[in-house]
Amino acid sequence: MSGLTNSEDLKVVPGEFLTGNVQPLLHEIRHAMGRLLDEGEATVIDLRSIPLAPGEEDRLLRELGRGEVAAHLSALGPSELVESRFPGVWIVTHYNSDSEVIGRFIEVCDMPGLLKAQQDDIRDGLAALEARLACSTDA
Amino acid sequence: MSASLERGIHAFKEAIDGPVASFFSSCVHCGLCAHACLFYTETGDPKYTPIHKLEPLRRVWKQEYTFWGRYARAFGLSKPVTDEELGEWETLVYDSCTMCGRCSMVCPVGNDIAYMIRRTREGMAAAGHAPEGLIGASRRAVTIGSPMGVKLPALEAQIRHLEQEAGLTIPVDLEGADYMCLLSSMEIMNFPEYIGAIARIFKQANVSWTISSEAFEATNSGIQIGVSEIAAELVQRVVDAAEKLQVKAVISPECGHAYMAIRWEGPNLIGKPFSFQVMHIMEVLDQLREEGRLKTTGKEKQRLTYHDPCQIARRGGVLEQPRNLLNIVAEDFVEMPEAGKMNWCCGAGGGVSANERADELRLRVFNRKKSQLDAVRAEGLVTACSNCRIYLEEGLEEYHMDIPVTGLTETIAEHLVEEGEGGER
Amino acid sequence: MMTETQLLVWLRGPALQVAIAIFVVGVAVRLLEVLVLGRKADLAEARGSAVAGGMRTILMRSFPDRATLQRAAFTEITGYIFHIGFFVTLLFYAPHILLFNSALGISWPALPTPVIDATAVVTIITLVAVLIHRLTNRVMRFLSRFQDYLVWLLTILPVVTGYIAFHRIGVTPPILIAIHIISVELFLIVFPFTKLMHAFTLFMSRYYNGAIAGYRGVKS
Amino acid sequence: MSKDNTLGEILRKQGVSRRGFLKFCAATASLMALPPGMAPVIAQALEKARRPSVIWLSFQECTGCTESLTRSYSPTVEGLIFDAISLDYHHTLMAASGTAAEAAREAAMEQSYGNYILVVDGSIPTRNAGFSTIAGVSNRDMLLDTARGAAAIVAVGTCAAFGGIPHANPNPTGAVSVSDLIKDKPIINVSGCPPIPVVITGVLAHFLTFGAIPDLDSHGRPVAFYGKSIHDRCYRRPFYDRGLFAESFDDEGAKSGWCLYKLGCKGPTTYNACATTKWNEGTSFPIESGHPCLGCSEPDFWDGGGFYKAISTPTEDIGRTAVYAIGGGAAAGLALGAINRAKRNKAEKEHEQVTIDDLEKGD
Repeated sequence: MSGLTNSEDLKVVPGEFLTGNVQPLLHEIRHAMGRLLDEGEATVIDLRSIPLAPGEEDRLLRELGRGEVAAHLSALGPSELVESRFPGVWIVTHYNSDSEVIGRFIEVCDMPGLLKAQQDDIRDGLAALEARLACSTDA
Repeated sequence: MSASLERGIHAFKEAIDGPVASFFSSCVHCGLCAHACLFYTETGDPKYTPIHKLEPLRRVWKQEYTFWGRYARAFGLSKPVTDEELGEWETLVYDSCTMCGRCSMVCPVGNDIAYMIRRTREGMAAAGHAPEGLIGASRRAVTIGSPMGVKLPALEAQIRHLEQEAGLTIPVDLEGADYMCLLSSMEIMNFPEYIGAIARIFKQANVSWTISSEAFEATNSGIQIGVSEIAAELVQRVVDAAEKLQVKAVISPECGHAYMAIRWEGPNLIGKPFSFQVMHIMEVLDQLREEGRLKTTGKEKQRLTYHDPCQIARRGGVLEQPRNLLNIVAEDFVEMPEAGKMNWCCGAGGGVSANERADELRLRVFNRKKSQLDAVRAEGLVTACSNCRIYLEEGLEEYHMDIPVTGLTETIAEHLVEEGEGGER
Repeated sequence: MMTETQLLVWLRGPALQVAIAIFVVGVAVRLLEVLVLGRKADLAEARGSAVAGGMRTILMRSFPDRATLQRAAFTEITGYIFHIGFFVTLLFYAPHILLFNSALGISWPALPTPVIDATAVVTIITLVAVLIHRLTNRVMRFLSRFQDYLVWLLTILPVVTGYIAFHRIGVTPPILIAIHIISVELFLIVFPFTKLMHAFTLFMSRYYNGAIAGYRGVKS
Repeated sequence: MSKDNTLGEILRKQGVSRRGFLKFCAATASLMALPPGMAPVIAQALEKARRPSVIWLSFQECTGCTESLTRSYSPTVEGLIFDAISLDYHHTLMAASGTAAEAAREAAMEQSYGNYILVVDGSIPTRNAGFSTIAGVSNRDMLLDTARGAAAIVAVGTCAAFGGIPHANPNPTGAVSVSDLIKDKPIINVSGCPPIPVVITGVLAHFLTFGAIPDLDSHGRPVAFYGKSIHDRCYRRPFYDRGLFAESFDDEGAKSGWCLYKLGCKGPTTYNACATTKWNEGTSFPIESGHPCLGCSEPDFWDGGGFYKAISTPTEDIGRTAVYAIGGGAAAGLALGAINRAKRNKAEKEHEQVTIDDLEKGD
């Protein structure tokens, strides 16, 4: 063996017979948007359960692109909730504290549930505010 | 000693050799042989499927010559061949089979079924299941010298008649002649013109020939009934006569199975090669034609077609000669469909015509030959076997078709240039 | 209980060895039982060459004459389709070539799998048609015995089970592959005891046929 | 944290917001390969979930499973799960050792007798108890003893599930799997060598969430993860279907990412979630990195006929068998042929002349 070939040409370059998961997924999103408009029904696609070939996930995300809203959530590690360039199609990515992806979903809905403040949190927030107001007189 | 099942089974065991074993190992029951057999195509009765006619021989092969078959027999799992079955199969192996060999030509795995029928008959005859007609013919052939009971005086009468009227010389017992001609009883009795024809042709071509008074009979009932000893005895007579007269070659006349008996089976029957050649009359005539020693004039005008006798053409190999000869004497010679090596049988060969029981079936299946003739709208039919000839005539009569049937040699003779006429030398 | 992996290992190992042994011994015995019987030399004066005639018939008997083709078109055509289909599926499917390569050491290029898949489908359909023909056609029904139907079944099973195994219909795939291998081994074991022997003896039969005719100058 | 309050309360005490909890449920749903829509159902169930005690027994194992688990890529979620469950006994992870460790185990067993989860990795030697013992107690006895009070047993790794390497031919220690010894307890086999970390936590999460064992296939493996074969979910399947195969590890086919069937891939006969869940944070899985699947989640995969021999190739030397058979067949054939020939020749010798008088049956 004449020395190690550099890792570049060992990288597996998928042949042109790509498995073509991107196209069907875009169609699935298209139908989900149709359902959202007609029946108001939200859809969530878990990208983890689809056998994506190497590089296909990136191609899908490039296809979806970025829209007007990009929300950042930090609870138990960061999460990104980004609206794609197709309104109503949200890319929700959860990371753990080492910012490794622990889940990536495509949510077709008016707004992902996680963005909404939750009743319990509001109650806790209210309690915290009341405590703050109660303890200092110089409002 | 009389015929018996044991002797039949014994003959079957003798009859099985490499080819028979290979054929039985190869049959896949595809039924194609039926579509080549006129006894099936004209009756539609599946029992006439050629390979089915070999069932008794097959069972003996399986039980005697295969490990699995012997094993099954030891455990009583196999059905030995019974006398009733041989009785049942008699009409299949004799009445509905002329050993024409068409099935052997189409079998996709290459089984030579006619080869096996010939060997099955050895067992059937030994078991006493040969048809009456054939037993009688064989007895007459051995005792009198001809299956039709023709004796020498009858032949001598015909010869005298021909010599006086046509001024021909028919040399009998001429030692040292080149050719010894055989005649079939059918020709002596029904078509004596054949003898006149060869006399005139040989005279013109100055061929030295003779007929032996001790062995003039060409037919051989032995190979039709399927008893090789009888066939060998009849062949031995011809060999003795030919050697006695020291001829160079024996000419087999216009008779199908006679050619098969003397040319192909003869040496194997008596167990040693002949010291002389054997030629069919058409091979001789064609040779003369090639050597330019056959001078003819004029041509038959009517639309002629040719029937290939199975034992001469498909099983015998004499195929081109009749065409060459017909083309010099016929203007409008046309081939029937499937002519040549795949021609259909007249239905009378292989001993069927000698077996009265089969007459009704034989005439029924003649319809196959009728459709060939209809297809070509022949006005005249030429053939090279007197047995075919007489039963073609009978068939045509049965189906109300008036097409004259003539022998090829006779047709050639009619167009010979007459002595002194100064035809183109 | 034998697990699926052990079952597959056993089927591809000892069981296949037994099947191949029975197949090879059986075929060898049957061929030699025929060849050793032999044939007496022909004492008549030859007109043509028996050997040339024999060789010629081995090849030419594969091509039916026009009249037979017309009279029995169905048998001829279906016969060709399922034989060719069976051999193409067996010999040109990539995994099968691996099998032959590891057993015999020789290898050859494969056909694309969709081609094999389509061929298998055509073969199965044709074989079903052949069975219907064998049940309905006067001559074939008359000739057919138990063995003809058994051999039909043993011939179609490997193709059907192979097709199902490839398309993973129904039961878990290892079982499908196991069933496929079992059907092939059954085919091999029963082969020497049935008319499947024609695959080998047809060459001898055609040779004898052609030799007998060639000796007499007839192209049979 | 006492064992009796629910997971919901624990999280709340740790200051995890409801939104954080919902994110946790969504991740767990994905973990358990459940449809995303199940997140609300999981949230409801998780809130009320009791904190089961877990005892982890390691027998004849290589600690690969534990490595795989602790490296699992969602420590926050793991951390929570491990906070949610009280892992009372684990050789590698627990601080205590020796008698103190055993004491902790006995205490855990008594305290939540009947509803703790027993997690086992490694196979159990049966030929001689001395092969593998913990604190003088043979693995076999410890397993039987601990299993009595367990609510369910999770056999982690092919060793615990089917016997794994120790069980491979010739199996010197007489190693057996958990389900060979325990017949009366629900056993979840999380096979794989090692199993995908997510699958381990997924099974624990499932038990935590629904308090029951997931539906299992014929080998006792959770259908959620082992229902489909690698081949069915492999992204290279289209190449298999087209018949495009890599012939060697560095030929054009391999470089273009074609199917590895010819290099011995056991994908078609192996059930696992590698092709979708993938390994190392979803980066890749054996086939994606160019190596054929070994079938590590199947019983006896070590003796599965060679890692680099395709499924369609024989596992014995067929060529040699054929050669011997040809020899044997030829000998037998010649012998039988000779017998046939002798019989035929004898028949010819004993031939009785058939004359024209022998053509009719004697009457």
